[in-house]
Amino acid sequence: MSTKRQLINEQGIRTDGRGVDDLRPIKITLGYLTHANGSVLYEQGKNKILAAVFGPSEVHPKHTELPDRAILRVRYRMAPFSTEERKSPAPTRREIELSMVIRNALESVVLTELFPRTVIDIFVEVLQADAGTRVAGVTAAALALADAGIPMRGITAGCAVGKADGKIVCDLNDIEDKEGEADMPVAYIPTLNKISLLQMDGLMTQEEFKQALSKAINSAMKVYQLQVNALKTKYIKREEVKK
Amino acid sequence: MSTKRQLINEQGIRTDGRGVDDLRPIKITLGYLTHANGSVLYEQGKNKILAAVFGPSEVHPKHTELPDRAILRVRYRMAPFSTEERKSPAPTRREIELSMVIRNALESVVLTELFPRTVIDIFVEVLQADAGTRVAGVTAAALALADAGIPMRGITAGCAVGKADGKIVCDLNDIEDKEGEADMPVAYIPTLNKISLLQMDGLMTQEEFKQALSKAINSAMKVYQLQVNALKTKYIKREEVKK
Amino acid sequence: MSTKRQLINEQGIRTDGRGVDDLRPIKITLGYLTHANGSVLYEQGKNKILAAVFGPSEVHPKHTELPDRAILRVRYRMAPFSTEERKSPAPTRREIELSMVIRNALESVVLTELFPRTVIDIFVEVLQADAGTRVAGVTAAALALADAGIPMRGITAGCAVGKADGKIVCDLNDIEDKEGEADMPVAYIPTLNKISLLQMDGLMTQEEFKQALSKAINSAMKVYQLQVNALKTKYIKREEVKK
Amino acid sequence: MSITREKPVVSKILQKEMLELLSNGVRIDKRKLDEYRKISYQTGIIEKADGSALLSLGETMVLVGVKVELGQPFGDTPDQGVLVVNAELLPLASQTFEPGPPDERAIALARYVDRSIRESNMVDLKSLVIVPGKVCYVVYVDVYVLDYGGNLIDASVLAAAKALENTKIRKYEVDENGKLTETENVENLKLNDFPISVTFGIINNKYFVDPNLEEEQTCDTFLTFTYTQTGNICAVMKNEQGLISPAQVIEMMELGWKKAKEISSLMLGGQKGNDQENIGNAGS
Amino acid sequence: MSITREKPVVSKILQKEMLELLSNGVRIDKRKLDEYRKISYQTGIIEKADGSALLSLGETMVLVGVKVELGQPFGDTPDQGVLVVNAELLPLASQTFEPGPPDERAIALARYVDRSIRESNMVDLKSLVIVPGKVCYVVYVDVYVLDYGGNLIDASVLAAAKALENTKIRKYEVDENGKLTETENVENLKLNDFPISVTFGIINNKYFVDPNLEEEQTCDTFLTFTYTQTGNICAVMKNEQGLISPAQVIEMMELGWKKAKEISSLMLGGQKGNDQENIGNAGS
Amino acid sequence: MSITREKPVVSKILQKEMLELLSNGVRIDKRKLDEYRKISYQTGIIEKADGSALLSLGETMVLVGVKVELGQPFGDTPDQGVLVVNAELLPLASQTFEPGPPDERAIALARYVDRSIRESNMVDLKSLVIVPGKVCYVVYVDVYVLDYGGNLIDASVLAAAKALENTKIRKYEVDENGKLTETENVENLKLNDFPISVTFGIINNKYFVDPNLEEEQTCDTFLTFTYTQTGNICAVMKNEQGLISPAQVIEMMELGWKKAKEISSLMLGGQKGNDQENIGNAGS
Repeated sequence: MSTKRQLINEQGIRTDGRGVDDLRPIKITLGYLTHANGSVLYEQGKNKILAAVFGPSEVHPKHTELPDRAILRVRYRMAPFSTEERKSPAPTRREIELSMVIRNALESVVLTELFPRTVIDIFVEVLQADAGTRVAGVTAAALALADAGIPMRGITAGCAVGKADGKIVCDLNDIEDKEGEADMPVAYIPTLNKISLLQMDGLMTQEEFKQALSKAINSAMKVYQLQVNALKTKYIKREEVKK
Repeated sequence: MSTKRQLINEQGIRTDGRGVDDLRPIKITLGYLTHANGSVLYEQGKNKILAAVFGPSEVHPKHTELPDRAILRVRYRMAPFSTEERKSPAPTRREIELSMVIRNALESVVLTELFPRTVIDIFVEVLQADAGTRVAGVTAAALALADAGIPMRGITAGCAVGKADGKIVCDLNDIEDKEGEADMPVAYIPTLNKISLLQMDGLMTQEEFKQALSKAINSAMKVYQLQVNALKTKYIKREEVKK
Repeated sequence: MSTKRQLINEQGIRTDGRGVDDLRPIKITLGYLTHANGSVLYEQGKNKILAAVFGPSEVHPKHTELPDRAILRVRYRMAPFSTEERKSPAPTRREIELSMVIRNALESVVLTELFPRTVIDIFVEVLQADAGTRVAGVTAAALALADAGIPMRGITAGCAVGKADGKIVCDLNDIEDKEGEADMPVAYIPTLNKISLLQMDGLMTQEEFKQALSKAINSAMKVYQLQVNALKTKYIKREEVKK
Repeated sequence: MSITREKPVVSKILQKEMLELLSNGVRIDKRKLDEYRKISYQTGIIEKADGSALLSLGETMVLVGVKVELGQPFGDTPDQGVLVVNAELLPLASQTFEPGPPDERAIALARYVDRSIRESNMVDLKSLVIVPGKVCYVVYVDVYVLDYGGNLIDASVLAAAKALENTKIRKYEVDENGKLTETENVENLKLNDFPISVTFGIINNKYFVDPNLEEEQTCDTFLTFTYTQTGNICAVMKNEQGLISPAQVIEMMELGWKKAKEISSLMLGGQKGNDQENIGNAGS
Repeated sequence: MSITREKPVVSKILQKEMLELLSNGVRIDKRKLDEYRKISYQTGIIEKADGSALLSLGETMVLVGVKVELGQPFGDTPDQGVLVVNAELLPLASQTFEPGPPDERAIALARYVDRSIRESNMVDLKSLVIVPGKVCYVVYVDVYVLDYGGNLIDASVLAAAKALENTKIRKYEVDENGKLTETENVENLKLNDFPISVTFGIINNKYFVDPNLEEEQTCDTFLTFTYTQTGNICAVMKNEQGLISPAQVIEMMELGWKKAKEISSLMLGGQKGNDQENIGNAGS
Repeated sequence: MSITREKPVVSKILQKEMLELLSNGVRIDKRKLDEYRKISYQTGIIEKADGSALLSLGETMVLVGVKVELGQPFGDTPDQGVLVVNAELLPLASQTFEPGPPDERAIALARYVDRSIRESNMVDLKSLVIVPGKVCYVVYVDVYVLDYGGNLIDASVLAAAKALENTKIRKYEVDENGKLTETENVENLKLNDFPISVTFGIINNKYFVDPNLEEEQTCDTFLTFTYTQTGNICAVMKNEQGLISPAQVIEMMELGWKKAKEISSLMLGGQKGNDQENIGNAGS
């Protein structure tokens, strides 16, 4: 990563007008799909992530089931039209890695032990990509799981932080991701004070890493508030319908 | 499709000397192979289609069998040397589509309910391609099924019609297929008066479409007569051998 | 194969200083790996072949097991960095053929009937290739099987012979393999006086073929002595440890 | 290999009800036999695509993104650009869609959308050549099925056509040495037509338009016509395994054109200068 | 991974009978130990191929099509054309052949046919260069196994050789700037030899030529020699899992040459000016 | 699809013992919580590679081979060479590794090694351009896991770095027309740094460095830091499914740097003019 243009001006304002700690606008549309058991369209900046959940369902082939808990199957994919250059529809190594990284982030929060011998399918489709899609994907998957009524130890909120023009900034946009000095996606469960996904690439001093982790957690808290509000609103609506 | 040269002359004669309603010469060699349960070499113009049938057989893997009927497995392939330019041996999207289209055409005529929990394999190998291979493939598959003694509701006869130099013509040859204005493959079961395969691409008025459908059925009737003759001849020969 | 430079000089000395019947230096390191049931690093000239054996183990999927004996699974692969030009990691047709050729060579010597319904896995990894890797692979696999304690009818020893500058030479090196007139890999079980692998390509008269076969067997005998010594040494060491 | 798939189980009671209603000319969702579900669409929602449209047809939802890149014309058509259509039946659209590379259903869908666009001459392929035989635009049409509620073909053809209508291409200047320079100018794709597809479901010799999911699982077979704006037919496909009588094919062709005109006025109605949501109902 | 395959079941009674007959020097189909089944062939039957041959050997039938295209020489052989051999064990040839990409048996077959042609120097690869290092003919040999009645190797090698003999190539003119122009001239491929392969089946230390299907399913192992017209050996392969004694290898090599000469006179007999059916019997 | 894998069974007794020992600050193999197993390496053992290193870390053994070829820079970085990292979990390294193309674990490993090398700026990619935008060196780093005894990441990062340090590239001369001529000169790759990765295993909120196989099978999760020589962090990855508290992340980051300095002095100690075996122990 090499800095090519100014990413933060003298007033501390970023290319898209945000301050260093500001998140991009987030929009959550729960129940976006009709046929999935749970679904959400999650928008953060220009990111458009569609996540959906099926299950718990019977496992095929049978021998992959586990006697004491549900297995998770996670697929993360980017649409061919989601990026500046068209992406080939064949899965890339990055998509295979991120499918695993997202599954790992969710395994410990889903109460899989309640559904032995079943599978829970989680699909994360990036319809438009604008940096931070893996953590946006975890955020969206957590919402889709909640929408599907799958019990979890807590709601996972993801946000990336990074380094641009030597400063730690929250929720990188596409330019900052490409031209900044470091990218650090984090997924966090506020009610447990635990991290379920942590990656970093780029260059940071140890001091910067500490600061980045702290800012990532603050950002995740903000995302979490929006998740909770969206779920509450839907729950209240349902309750009202029942009356 | 754009017309580049004259396909039908002033006397209504096509590039290969046929009139607009004439079929190309057809040759049927039943029992062409030794090891298949039923087989045929079907030649129509320069088309050389080898079709063979195995089964009903046990299904592997077991879980794909159906409790109330046989499943069909159909593979349509073109030999690398069957076309002007060598075709790569890897299956193309066209071959995958046509395998399905041929299977769909046969599913309703094979009495699959007589053979629950079994599979009937149908292989259509295009050794030389000269337009209309999918319907020639259905015609050949129907003969191979009959040769294998698989009970059917009726014999399926296929033929393509199309539009060349603005006229509806029967049994397109390669040049007409490439340079004509429309191609319409049809498979028809005369004894049921039913269509089991119908596709069209190109441009036709609705009036032309009606005319084309009617000519397709007439052409299929001619193919059907040849199928019946071939099957009778073989049956009579067998009977004579028995005496 | 066309001769481009002198491979054997007037004194009968080859490019690497050997006489026509000499083998390259051989080094056998049994038990090279910790986790495999049997393993060996086999070096012959610049060849570095790592072979390892797992099993007999349970078979997955179940339906591939045999009721009366163990099945063998053999994989021969060349590392991307093992050859002059980098080899793509995807398996080549040559690697697929040689996996089968090596399995065929081992099937008749392993006492598979002692282990019905199990699988024995044999992996041959060419870390550096220097001609004759398939027979070095068989030699190494036989050692790994012995190291794993799998009972065999005899120890298989492999060696290639070939033709260079019109002479039959033993244990071709890389230059002789590429520029010589013929290559003939042979695997031989001295205690049974039987051949389990035999291939040849190039041009030989029938007389030369006879001579080549005889030289191949002599070379295999030399390899066999080294195999037996290595196994004895390890066995004695084990016995000493027991005391 | 194309292999018989097990049909999804539809309850016998529902099936019986469906057939009884049909014989009275009514459908389980109260629609008439010739009535489409509600069609609505939004265009331009994927900013990173050169064109896009999200279309819903009842509970079916399809997103089509178009990307335009530079490439080389095919050897046999040096004076034409290239059109590539791909379709993905996303596993989140239905539990019956498997993850993995496009299966025969996805391939057949993509190839039918391709034929509808190509044979209607919708996209003016000749206008996509920059240097004949050397450089041209390659138009990638990616059909993304997001929600599967029956009648994917009509939803996909309409969404693809709408996305192409929404597509902008960047213009290039070519100097005398054949060197390309990107300009700031963007233009709409040059279009000649707007294909409309109409799909029929057929059960027990009864036919009706726009089958929904439950109808689709019960139908014997399907027949789709694609019409140009002038009423020509540019593509036809019978789908699935059942049989159809020739007479009914012609009836459907005629009824299809009636429906195509209705859909067409809906699809083309709000086009000019409006990339926003556009909701209509071709039914009744 | 190469994995042990279950052998097809041959009835114990048949197997016992086969072995008893063999020990008396006779075979289940009444042939002598050194007798081939009937060989017949037709060439030029695939008009769209540049060369083709359909060959049957008993109940085995192999179709080979040759296509010649323009391509680039390999970097290490700039002065040679390119030869590519591919084999397909079509699933309609035998219920034991699975549909799908070529498995290890098909690959080994293709590679043995390749070696037989290449090492015999049959095709004059140097004559296939048009512009050294830049343009050459690429000769694709596609071996299509239509019916599997045992001894695929001999049938495939012979059919491939016969198809190459039948192959015509279109000539090109190269101007001083290296530009190619297609001419109307076609020529035969330039050939230097005609390889003949002879396969032995071995059971209980007994060997015989040209195993049929039932023999093949019973054999311990197989050994194939390919001979040039002058009696040199250009390829050898032991197949399947059994063992052979060195002395028997030499016996088979010598008997093989005797049979190769017989097959050769059959294969080359009716060649000149005759692309029609040509039936012969190399047996007895 | 990424699918939950069944964890290898570790006996309950062993697991219980492991946890009891850990709560006393000891490990089942007697190591301290911050103690690495023995690290030893050999470089240059694959003569046909342009660089190589065989590294063992306890019972884990990784061979890395580097090949340098000519290729083309990527369009968006015309002034940089290309680095490609691939990893193979060889099935002979562990019965839990399946033969076949790299699975998600192998891909994640390769991508982490790639990030460690790339983000540390170890390889000076700008020095690998020969003709900007046209020709550059492509450096292939193939990580071959030979024996799997836990902590593949650290072993792979260290072996890859050591192999790159061992790598020689052949120099080319470029004339004014941009034509390349190979020279006899070989040079070392130009390196800017030497990344060191440190992996922690975490069980029941206890963490320790360099998990061995049994520990790895019992751990809740893992965290890896890669450090540059000056103590910057250039890559981080949490692996597997468990959770970590933010405070512990920072503790591990700090302890990791302490260990990285120890490993670094071992890895760089015997470098100059010595391509032979080099055994050391970063533990204690």
